[in-house]
Formats: sequence, C-alpha cells, structure tokens
Amino acid sequence: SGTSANFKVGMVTDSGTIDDKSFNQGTWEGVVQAATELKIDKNYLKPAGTTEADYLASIGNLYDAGFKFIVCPGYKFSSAIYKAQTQYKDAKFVLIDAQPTDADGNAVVATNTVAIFFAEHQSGFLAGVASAVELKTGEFGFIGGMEIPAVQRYNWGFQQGVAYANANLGTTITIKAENVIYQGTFSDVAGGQQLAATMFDKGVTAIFCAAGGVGVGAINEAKTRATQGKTAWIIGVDVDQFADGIYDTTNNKSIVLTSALKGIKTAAYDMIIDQKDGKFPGGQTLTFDASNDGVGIPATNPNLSAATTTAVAGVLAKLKAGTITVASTQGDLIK
Amino acid sequence: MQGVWDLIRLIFPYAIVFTIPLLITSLGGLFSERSGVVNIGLDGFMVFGSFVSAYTIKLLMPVLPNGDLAVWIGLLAATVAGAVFSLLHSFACVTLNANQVISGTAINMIAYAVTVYIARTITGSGNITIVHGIARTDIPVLSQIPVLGDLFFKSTYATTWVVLLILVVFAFILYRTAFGLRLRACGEHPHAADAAGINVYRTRYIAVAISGAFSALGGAAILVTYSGEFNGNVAGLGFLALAALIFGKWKPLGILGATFFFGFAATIANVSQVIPFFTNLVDKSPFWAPLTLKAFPYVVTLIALVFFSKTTQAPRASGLPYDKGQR
Amino acid sequence: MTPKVDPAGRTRRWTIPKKYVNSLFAVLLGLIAGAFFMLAIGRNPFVGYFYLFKGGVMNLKYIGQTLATSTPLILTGLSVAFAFRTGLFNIGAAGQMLMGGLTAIGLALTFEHMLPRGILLAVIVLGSIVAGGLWALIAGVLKARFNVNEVVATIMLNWIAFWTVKYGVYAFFRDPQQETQSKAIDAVASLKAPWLTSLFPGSYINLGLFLSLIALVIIALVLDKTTLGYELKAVGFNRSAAEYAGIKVNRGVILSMTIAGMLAGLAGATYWTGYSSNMQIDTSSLPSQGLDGIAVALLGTNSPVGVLFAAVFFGMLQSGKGFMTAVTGIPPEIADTIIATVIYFAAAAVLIERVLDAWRKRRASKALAATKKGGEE
Amino acid sequence: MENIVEMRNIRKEFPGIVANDNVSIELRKGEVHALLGENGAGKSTLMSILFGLYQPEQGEIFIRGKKVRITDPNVANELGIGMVHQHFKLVHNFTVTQNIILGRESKRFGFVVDEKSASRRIRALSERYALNVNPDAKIEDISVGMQQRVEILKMLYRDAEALIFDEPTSVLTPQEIHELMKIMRNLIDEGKSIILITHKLREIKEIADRCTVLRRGRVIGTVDVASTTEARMAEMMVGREVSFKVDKKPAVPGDVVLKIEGLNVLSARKVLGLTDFSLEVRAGEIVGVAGVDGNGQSELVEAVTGMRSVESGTIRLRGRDITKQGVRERIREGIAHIPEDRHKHGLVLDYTVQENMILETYDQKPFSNHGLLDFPEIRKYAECIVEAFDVRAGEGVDSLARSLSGGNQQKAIVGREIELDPDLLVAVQPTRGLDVGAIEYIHKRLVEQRDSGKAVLLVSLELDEILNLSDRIVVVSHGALIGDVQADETDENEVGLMMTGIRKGESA
Ligand SMILES: Nc1ncnc2c1ncn2[C@@H]1O[C@H](COP(=O)(O)OP(=O)(O)OP(=O)(O)O)[C@@H](O)[C@H]1O
Ligand SMILES: Nc1ncnc2c1ncn2[C@@H]1O[C@H](COP(=O)(O)OP(=O)(O)OP(=O)(O)O)[C@@H](O)[C@H]1O
Ligand SMILES: [Mg+2]
Ligand SMILES: [Mg+2]
Repeated sequence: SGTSANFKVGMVTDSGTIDDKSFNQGTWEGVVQAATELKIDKNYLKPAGTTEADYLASIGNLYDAGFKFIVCPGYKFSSAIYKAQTQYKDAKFVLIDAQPTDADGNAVVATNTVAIFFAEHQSGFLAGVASAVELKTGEFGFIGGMEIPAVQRYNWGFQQGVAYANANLGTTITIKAENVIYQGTFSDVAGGQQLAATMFDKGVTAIFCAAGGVGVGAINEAKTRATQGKTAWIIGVDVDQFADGIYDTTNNKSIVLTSALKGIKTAAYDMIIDQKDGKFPGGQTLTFDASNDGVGIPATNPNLSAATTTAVAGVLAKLKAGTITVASTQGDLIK
Repeated sequence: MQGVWDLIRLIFPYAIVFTIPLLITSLGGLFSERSGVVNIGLDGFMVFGSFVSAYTIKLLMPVLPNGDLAVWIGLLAATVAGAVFSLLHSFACVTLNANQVISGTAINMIAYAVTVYIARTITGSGNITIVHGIARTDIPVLSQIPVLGDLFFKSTYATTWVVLLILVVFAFILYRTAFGLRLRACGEHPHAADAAGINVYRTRYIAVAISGAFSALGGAAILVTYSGEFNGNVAGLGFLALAALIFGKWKPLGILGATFFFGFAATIANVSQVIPFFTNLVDKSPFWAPLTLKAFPYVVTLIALVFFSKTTQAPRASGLPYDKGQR
Repeated sequence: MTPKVDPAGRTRRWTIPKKYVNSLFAVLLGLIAGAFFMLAIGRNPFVGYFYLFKGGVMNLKYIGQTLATSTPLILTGLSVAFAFRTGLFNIGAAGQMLMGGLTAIGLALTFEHMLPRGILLAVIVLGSIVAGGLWALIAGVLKARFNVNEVVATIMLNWIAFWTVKYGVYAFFRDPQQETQSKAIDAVASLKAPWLTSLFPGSYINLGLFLSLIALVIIALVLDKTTLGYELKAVGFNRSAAEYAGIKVNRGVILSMTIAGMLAGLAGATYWTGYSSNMQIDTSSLPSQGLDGIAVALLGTNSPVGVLFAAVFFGMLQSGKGFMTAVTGIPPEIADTIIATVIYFAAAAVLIERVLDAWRKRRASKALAATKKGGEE
Repeated sequence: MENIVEMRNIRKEFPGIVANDNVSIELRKGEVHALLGENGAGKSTLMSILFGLYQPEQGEIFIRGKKVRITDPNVANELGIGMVHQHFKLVHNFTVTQNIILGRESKRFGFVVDEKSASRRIRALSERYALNVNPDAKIEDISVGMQQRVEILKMLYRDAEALIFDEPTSVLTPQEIHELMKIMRNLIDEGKSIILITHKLREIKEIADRCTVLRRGRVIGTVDVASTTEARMAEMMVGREVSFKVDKKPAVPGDVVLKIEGLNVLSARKVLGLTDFSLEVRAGEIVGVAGVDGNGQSELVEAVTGMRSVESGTIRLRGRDITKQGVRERIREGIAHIPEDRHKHGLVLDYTVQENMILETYDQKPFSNHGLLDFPEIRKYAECIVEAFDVRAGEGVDSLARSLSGGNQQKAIVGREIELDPDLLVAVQPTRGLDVGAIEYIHKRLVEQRDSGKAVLLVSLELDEILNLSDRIVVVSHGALIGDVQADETDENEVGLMMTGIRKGESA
C-alpha cells in the first residue's frame, strides 16, 4: 500500500510549465522537497494537450510507470481526477484549487483523493495591505490571466486590502476600474508587457499580476523601467517572485514589491509527508488560509520596510483572529 | 481629438517595439525570396533565435561584468546561429531541389521541437528566463522635438536603431550593389544569372543564410525587448512576417509599412483592455469587438492580397528549385 | 524488372514502391536523429525507444489511445494529401479543424437535449464538415478568383479561426465556472461510444475513428475512380491543360479546397466532441494536428493508404511519449523532434535517392570489377 | 586563316542519350559558321559546352590555338566567347543596362554599381553597331527583336570575339531577320566571328561562309556554303531526300463551318488583341493564318475555342452562335484544337497516355458512367489512337505523357483531337519543334481531314508551313485581318510583306 516509504511521486502540469511562477512551480517545488527529503523518485509530465483525455492519459502514464501518488494543480483536472480516482483505486491523488467533479458538476472526493483550496482572497488582501502601506500613495493596477475563480479571488482580496489600508492605515491608494483587467490568457507575454507599459504610462505605480506568462511580460516591462530609474512595481503571485524581478544582480534589486503567496509548495509537501506517515487525509477537502498559514506574503520582503512588515503582521493577526474578514466574492468590487 | 492623440502617443513606442522583430524577420524573408527561395520557416528561425539568445544570455549574464554586453552577445549569437541553422533549409531547397514550402514547414517543426527539447534538458521546464534584456532610453535631444520626439525617440531600444540601420544598409545592398543585382537576378531568372556567370546556388545559400540570421535576430529581439523569456514559440509572428512580406510587395519600404501596420494593430489589440473606448465596445459585444481587434491584421492582409495578387509582384523564380540542366 | 527513366532522366530501379522506400528511409533517419538527441542528453536511445513504443501499444488502453490520437491525424493528413493531389497546399487544416470543432461543440451544446442521439451525432458531424468546408472555401475562392496564394491565405485564416474560436467559445459556450473552456457536452452528444470504450477500456477512442476510415475510403475512391477526381487532379497537375480541355478550373480549385476543409473540419468534430468533450481556449497556439497533418500527408506520399499508416505511426509516437517520459525522464519533445526530422528527410527525399543511387552504382561497379577479375583469371 | 575556336572530338551524354558524339568543329576568324541539324541533333548542347554551361565527357577545346577548360560561363566570357541563347536569358524587370552588366558590374567605391557609366558605354556600343537600343528601357517593355539585340550587346559589352547565335531568327519577323543579317555583317566587319544555329537553309545561304551539319549527335560534314545547294544540305541533315512540298489535291470548299464577325478580343495585357476581326472557314478547306507572333493569333484561337471571352462580335459554328459558350460546350459542338504549346495546354504530363486521351471526353459514355471512370473502355480507346497515329511509347498507353518524346506527344494530341471527329479543327503550330518525318506525317493527317470534308484553321508562324498546307491564307497584323488570298495565287514575298502590316496593293 501507499504507506510504504518507497513510493514514487508524480505530478501532471496543467497548461503552464513547472517554472511558471505559479501553481505548477509551487507544486513541483513541494514535490521536489519531499522527494529529496524522503529520497524517493519524482517525475512530472506535461500533457500533450489541454483536454481531459490528455490529462487522464498523463495520469495513466505516470501510474503505469509506477507513480502511484499523483499531484495535479489546477481546476482543469476536476473531471480527469474524478475519473482517475475510480480508475486507479490504488493510487493517491492530490488536486489543488479544485474538487473532483462528475459529469453533472457534483463534487465527489473519493477516499484516495484530497482536494485542496486556498483562500486567495486573503492572500491578495495581505498583499494589497502590504503594497499600500509601503507605497502610501499612488495608483495600483491588476492584471489577471483568465477569469477563473482563483484569479478572481486574488483580485477581489487585493482590492479589499488596499481599501482596508486606505481606511485604517492612513494610505491614499487609488485603483481605477480601467486598470483592473483580465488579459484573457496565461501565455501572452507580449500582451503582458504592453499592458503593463500602458498602465505604467498612465500613472500606475504598482501592478498586481496573477497571470502566468502574461505576468512574465509585465515583470519584464517593470525591470526595463527600473533599469531606466523609473518607478515600476509588480506584486507577484502564488510563489515568492522576488527573484524573477531582479534587474540588478550585484545589488540584488528587484521590482517585485511583495508577492501574494499561497502555500502550494507546503500543501504538496505536506500531503506527501502525510502519505508517508500513513496519515493521508483521503476523502477530505482542505482549505489553506490565513488561520493555518496557508496563505500570506513572503516572510522576507527586501522591498518592504520594517514598519510595513509590522503593519502587515498586525493585519494578519486580526485575520487569524477573525476580527477582519475578507469576502471571496465580487460584491461591489471592480470586475 | 486630444484623446486620440494621447492614445497614439501612448502606444506608439510599444507599437514600434512590437514592429521591430517582425520587420527584421520580414526583411530576412525578403532576401530569401528575392533570391528565389521561399522561406516559410521564418517562424522556426525566430523561435530558434529566441532560444539561442536566451541561453547565451543566461550563461553569460552571471560571468560578464556588464549585463548589457551579455545581451548584445546573445543577439549576435542568435544571428550567427540562425545563419547556420538556415543551412538545413538551403541544403534541402538549393542543393536537393526539395519542395521549399515543405522544407520550410519541416524547419518550423524542427525548431519548435528541438529548442524546447534542449531547453527542457537545461532548465527542467522548457522555458528560459533572462535576468534583464536591453535597456530602454529616451534619445537625448531628439526626444524633445515636439510630436516626433514623443512618437519616435522616447522609450526606444537600441535594437530598434540597429534593425533600422540594417534595413537601410540591406536595402542599399539589394538595390545598389553588385551582390544585390545578382541576388535579384537569381530570384527572377536564375538561368539568366547563371549565363551571366553568377553562381545561383551560392547566391541562394547566402540569401537564405541572411534570412535565417535576420529572423533569428528577430526572435532574439523579442526576447531582449518585450518578452524576457524563451518559451518555445513566438506566437506565430514568423507567419505574420511572411504576410508582411507579401503585403509589402517584396520591397524593403513596403515591408516597413506593412510590419508597422501589423505592429500598430497588434498593439492596439493588446492594450485595448486598458483603454476605456475599447472596453466599452467589448462590453457591448463580447464576441465581435475583441475578435475584430485581434483578427484585424489577418483580415486586412487577406483583403490586401485580394487587391495585390492579380498583378503579383512575387519574384518570378521564387518557390522553384533551380535546375541547371533544365532549359 | 526493367529500369525506367523518370522525367529527370535518372534510371529507376524501384517503380511503384520507391516512394514508400523513401518514406521508410525518412522514418529510419528520423529515428536515428531521435536516437542522437537522446544520446546528446546522456540517455540510452534503446531504452527510450523501447518505452516510447511500449507507450503506444502496451495494452488495450494504450492501443486505443494511439488510435484515438491518430484519428484526427488521419483526417488532417487526408485533408492535406487531397489538396496536394489536386495541386494545392493546405496549410490551413488547423484553422478548418478549429471551425469544425467550434461548430460541433456549438451544435452539441445547443441540441443535446432536443434530438435523439443518432440524429444529434449526424447533425454534429455534418455541421463540422460543412463548417470546415466553408472555412476552406474562402481560401479556395480567393485562390480561384483573385489568385491569392493559398498558403498565405490559409495561414491568415488559421489565426482568424483561432480568435474566432477563442471569443466564440467565450461569448457563447463558456463554462460558467471556468473562462478557459466551453461547457462539457453531454454523453449523448459525444462520439465516444460505450461499446467501443469497453473494447479499449480507459482510452478515448471514439466513433471518429470509423468516420475517418470512411472518409479515407471515400477520398481514395474519389481520387482514383471518379470523373471528379480525374478533373481535380488534372487541375492540380496542369491548370492550363485543364482549362484547354474545358474543365472548370476555378470550380475545381474551390472544390478541392472545400473538400480538404471538410476533412479537416471533421477532424475537429472527432477531436472536440469525441476525444474531448469540451473546447479549451487557454492555448496560445493552433492545434498541432494542422502541421502534423502536413507531416502525415508527406510521409504517406499523399496516398490515402500511406496517410493511414503515417497517421497511426505519428499517433503512436504522440501517445507513447508520455509513458516514455514517465519512465525514463527523456523530454517528450523527442517525439516531435522525430516527427520533424522525418518530414525534413521526406522533403529531402532526393538525398536519400542520391545516396541509394551512389550505393547501387558502387555495388554495380564492384560487381563488375569482380566479374572482370573473374574473367581475367 | 586563324582558327579562333576549335572543338575536337567532343562527347556529351545525357542520361539515355548521346547528345554529342565525337564532334569536331572549327570557327575561323571573321567567318559566319552555320550549324545545321534536326531537332535534338545536339547543336545547342555543343554550343552550351563551348559556353561553359555543360562539361563534355571527352574532347578538347582550343581558343586561338590554346587549349582551355571552360568550366563556367565566366571562363567563356574571359576567353571572348559570347552566346545568344535560344531562349533569351534576360531578367524581365531589370533595365537593359542592368541585364547587360549583370555579373560584370562596374563599381564605384568597390561595391556600388555604377549604372550611369555602364549605360553610357552601352549607348556608345549600340550606336557603333547600329543596334538602336535604349539602355534605360525595361526588358518587359521592349519587343522581342529588341531583346535579342540586348543579348547581342551583352556579348559586345563583354568584348566577345566569337559570338554564338542559337536559332536567333525563329522569333523574328522577316524584317527583323533582315536587320539581324545586317547586324551580323557589321559584326564580321568589326572583326568578330560568328557561329549561327538555324533550321532555315535560306538564311545559311544568305549569310554563312561554311556550314557544319549534325545528325544524331555526330558531324556529317562541313561544307562550303557558296558551293553547296540547299537540297544537298537538307539531305545531309536528314539522311535522305526531303520533299519540301506537301502532296494534296485541290480543295473543294463546302458550306461555311466557322463564321467570325466583327470580333474584338482583349489580350492578356488588357489591350485589344483582335480588332473588328471577321473570317470564314468552309468545310473542306484549310485556312492558314499567317502573321508575326503576337499579332492576335493567340487571341483568335482562344476566342474560337472558348478559352477567352470576347468583347464584342459573334462566332458561329455551322450557323449556330457559340460566342457565349464555354470550352467544353464548343468541343461538344464540334471544335477540336491542337494547341500551340503541347506541354502547357495539350497534355497533362503527369497523366498516362490513356488518361490524356480522354482529357475532353472523360465525363462521357463509354469512358465513365454516373461519375465513375470505366478503365477498360478508356484503355481500349487509347490503344486505338496510339495504334492509328503511330504513337510510340515505352509502356504503351500506360506510359506517362512526360516520358514521350516531343514528336510522339504531338502525335498523341493530334490523334486525340482528330478522334473527336470535329467539324472544325483548329491547329496551332502543329509541327513546332518536330523533325521532318513527324512533320510530313502530321501534314498528311491535316490534309486528310480537309479531304474528308472538315474545316481546318491552321495557325502557324512558319511561313513555309502556311504556304505549303493552306488552301487559303489570311494575314493578321496588329490584331486586324489585312489580307485574304488563295494559296496558289500568292508567294512568300507577298505574304511576308503583308505580315509587316502592309496591305496587298499598297506599297512599302
Ligand atoms: N559567382 C558568384 N555568384 C554569386 N555571388 C557572387 C559571385 N561572385 C561574386 N558574388 C558576390 O557578389 C559580390 C561582389 O562580387 P565579387 O567579390 O566577385 O566582386 P569583384 O571581384 O569586384 O567582381 P567581378 O570580378 O565579378 O567583377 C560579393 O558579395 C560576392 O559575394
Ligand atoms: N539537360 C539535358 N538533359 C537531358 N537531355 C538533354 C539535355 N539537354 C539536351 N538534351 C538532349 O540532348 C539532345 C540534343 O539536344 P540539343 O538541345 O543540343 O538539340 P538541338 O540540336 O539544339 O535541337 P533544337 O533544334 O531543338 O534546338 C536531345 O535529345 C535533348 O533531348
Ligand atoms: Mg537547340
Ligand atoms: Mg571577382
């Protein structure tokens, strides 16, 4: 059974790559960390296409190659995992950002599967607070990839965070409706660069990017500006993107102000360790949020002042205590 | 009115940045076709150039004291590598008289597959990210000129000027030098060129090499200007460059116009989301409005082709293998 | 066998099978290139190939998966081959396939609760065929009436189709939960058939396979046995002669292009309402079956039977590569590398011919020398 | 006299054929040396070797007594050898100057082409040899005769001493031929030497000093032109006595089969190619259309066969208006067409002979039924034609049309068209590029058609063919019909004059 220490961990990526600065990367880092610690085999597959068939085929390939513990990041795996959990009963599945769903859209988490959600809105909220407090005044923007729930929650949380800082922490940050957009892909680098450039030109000082490859273009644009000595900040997403924003290696200067984290890496890592320890929470749907340190901003943020860090820590405490709540729905927010 | 001007001033520099890789690639295509070899593999050469430059820059950036130097070496490496990679195409098309369109298709497929294959071996993921690309500057004095300064001399990349210089130099070569005359003769009437003592094969090899070098440079320019990351494709820009070549009637100035048109259209489509005028349109019609924006360059190309194709200016011998013996 | 002289004047030893010989050599060279690439990253090519092919045929699931992967390839390959045979280069199979797929998905989602399965499937399939045909018709008309090069036209149409699908799915058929794909079609509207799936359990094989085989037979018949095929090939071989003989050349061009598009459109239906059950719009590239179709046609020497073999071969590589990567860690792009090199060598068939000729000559002269020697003794 | 060029024992093989077999030839300084031979005798091949386009398998070449190896045209140029090719090698969208300097560019600063000075030099050369060429004109805008003079200038620009002309007169009007002869004499006077390839014995008589005759790649002999008759040279060329006259009985014209009235047709260049053209062809007669190439012949043929639509006017076939009908309908109505260009129009080269035999009738019974081809019937029919018209092909009706020799391709086309049993047979250049035997055969079949009461419209650029074969001759010039004479009441001079646009009776 899966409890033996000698198991192999596989991962299937969704349409991105394992260094997508997003959940593929986070998941993979978790897998690598666990596999290294446990000295077990790991491998990942990038499916040939983006259909359920391609996902299931990749899962099957891993399974047939002896990988009986398979982590799949992304809501797109919902139906594939639903099928896999019944087809491969002796394998364990970790589905991130979604629950397995049957053809009618009903969630069914089988005993060999764990579904994991993150409170992206809380993460976005904290990043919003941090950025607002650090920059105090100015205009922010948001570039999302596609309009999917996780990305939307980041956006809404971010806006609430900025609003909270404005109301309670003495900042005056504005977000214009026209500067909150979903680019429509997770891959259009050129689009990301041009959008970011236009936003910066229009006076935006910091852009929160939850957009995969589109964010790559935006980061690239911000670096170019920073090299010219202009102000241009990006707020990263999912993983700590500080390193991606480095434009001056000698002085370790990065345009990534902070990042809205979700603990994908930890989640993936934890599940593998749990499995090894025989504590795999099969059948459960877990939510990682501020209360269990599943979301937040990076522990170290070279671009944030100590004061900011303290302020954010205070907000985080209130979040944990429940004195602040962040909505995970749009409400009156932009987009 | 003011709004339109603001908009134009806003996106003009980015339109130029987007145009430049297309332009240099299209110019490469021009040399190849003017010598009689159709090069449908431009897209592949671009991907290849993007890969080589990304890898070179990634390797050199940490070891060279000056990051910009690494970037320029990366551009150069891509150019040279593109010329070398093009030998595959000229060997098939020129030496073996293979079908040029098919060879070009194979070139594309090889480029897409092999670069990602190698990149994945290197980085584990298939993507290669560089620390930074090329710096963007306002040209001192010139950027202060009213109107023109805003449009042409603000936020420019050195690559833009390099490519424009290449355009001028190579247009000159094409029309004013012996080599250009010979090259054009090979594309129109290789038998005439042969009879005049010109080595058609050699000329075509050179032209295809230029085309490989330029389109690889185009791919590298994308990397060091707006993308910063190699990821195995250039979003079909090579094909757009091919269309620009035809749209521009196989003439350097023509392709300058055509590529700029594409660059401008694509930039508008890209940034339309943050421009209220367009977002209102899209809100009204979530299908037609964005589709129109995105499909615009392609549709216009088709329409332009309808008007141009009857009196097509394509080099007469392009696409046809040259067989010395055939009379 | 008497040697024949081909147009270029070279003597041919092999008459009919020669083109297949070239294809086989191209495959061989492609595999060698693939081996080289595996060696280059320090992997054992024998191990790589073992798992690559094992991943294509290991058990019924994998065989089914190989056939399922081959299905759209057969159709796009046929599309390109048919166009080739009639003198056209259809680089637009991807776009036609997209339009066929969009139509199929649209029809399925619209009518899935209204029509009985038989009629529903017929509507979906016919709809995709018509859509693909109409999309290609544009290129055909542009070529026939305005002399627009079909290569460029179909490339443009590919991207127009790409954006049409993207915003079409988004605006009309979007999954309310997820912006990145259409709603999933009901099982009743799917080309997947339970009986077929149970034959190859776990695979996504679907009725599209039979549709593609039927299409294959029809195209073979049309090309070789009908007056229509005679006309279209005449137009393809020699437009002027066809004109001289009173064949309606423009009609021929349009018809050829349309038929090619119909085949690719059908590929779209088999892919998105058979292999898949919804259409994804989160990619930044055209469906790979378009370019691969060119590869298939070329390797299959543009003959229907050849297309079948080539499509299954490529399908096997495509579906086997995942397993190979899972076991060996060799990047799956190796399969695409092999396919690409195969095409290059198929295009450069002359090289193969020359090498073979030289080898044969050398052997002949050696044999001659040997007999001479023998004579002297 | 000094030999400027000497080729000794040249052998050149192409796969399956020996194009030159032990050929020796010498060109003396200041002479015009003619090369005579049937199609495929190896004339062009021999000259291509001299010009460095091909390498011989055996043999030696001496220039001014020095042994040389001419590896490519550059070497030939250096050695003072120039060539005007059978098909001009001019880049259509280059200027005259650019074409001439191509490969020999004079440069400023070492790389900028100096067209100005080149243009000046060319103008001077043109004046010196009375060539009358505008160095700045684009090739596509100048006449064929002018293009030929550009080719001559190309040689002169390269200081060629030995000039090779490969069939220079086949594309020229009689007047242009006359001009060319003058130019050649000028060249000789200026100390050049000329090798002239031509099929026309009269021209050889007119200008050449000596003539070397080739047959099947071998030299039959070199003769002194002044002391040899045309008949003798023809006999050397073909290997037997040649009759230059076609045997035929007087025509008995019947009803009008083709009646064209007031026809105006646009040419491919969108100008009027035929203007107010009227013509009648009767059953049982051969009407020959004479004229210089490009004077409306193609427009006429295409209008009659339906390949080109007309602006105004009517075309009637046996009284029925067919002006608006398509090609296929006209074929059904009884028009058959032997096209000018057999590769472009006449055959689908990648189809087999049998497939080509049903090119116009594949959709009819018995060759097809409900859209399905009936291969046994097709084969039977094709075999009949191949048999009747003596089409020789390696694998019979299964041979690819491409693999047939030109003569056999033409016989197949003629057979196919005659088998249609048409009322009107339009024959355009039916014997172009064929050897004497094939010509005789096809002429015989055309006369047979006439004798069986069909109408034949013969379009040819070869005046001899028109004069020999026609019963009635019409002459076109600049798209207008300017002469209509009975063949037995006219002669070459009269028709030749009319071809230049001068109507009968008018004086030059
Ligand atoms: N045979 C040839 N075929 C193709 N290109 C050639 C050939 N010869 C020269 N070129 C090209 O033409 C350009 C100039 O030619 P070249 O180097 O021959 O100059 P040159 O020696 O001054 O000229 P020439 O001696 O022919 O008058 C060069 O760029 C060279 O690459
Ligand atoms: N490149 C070639 N490849 C193969 N065969 C050739 C080639 N060139 C010429 N031949 C063949 O060599 C023979 C001699 O041809 P060549 O062109 O020298 O004849 P020619 O006397 O000039 O005829 P014409 O009067 O038609 O010009 C012909 O049989 C021809 O088909
Ligand atoms: Mg000749
Ligand atoms: Mg030189």
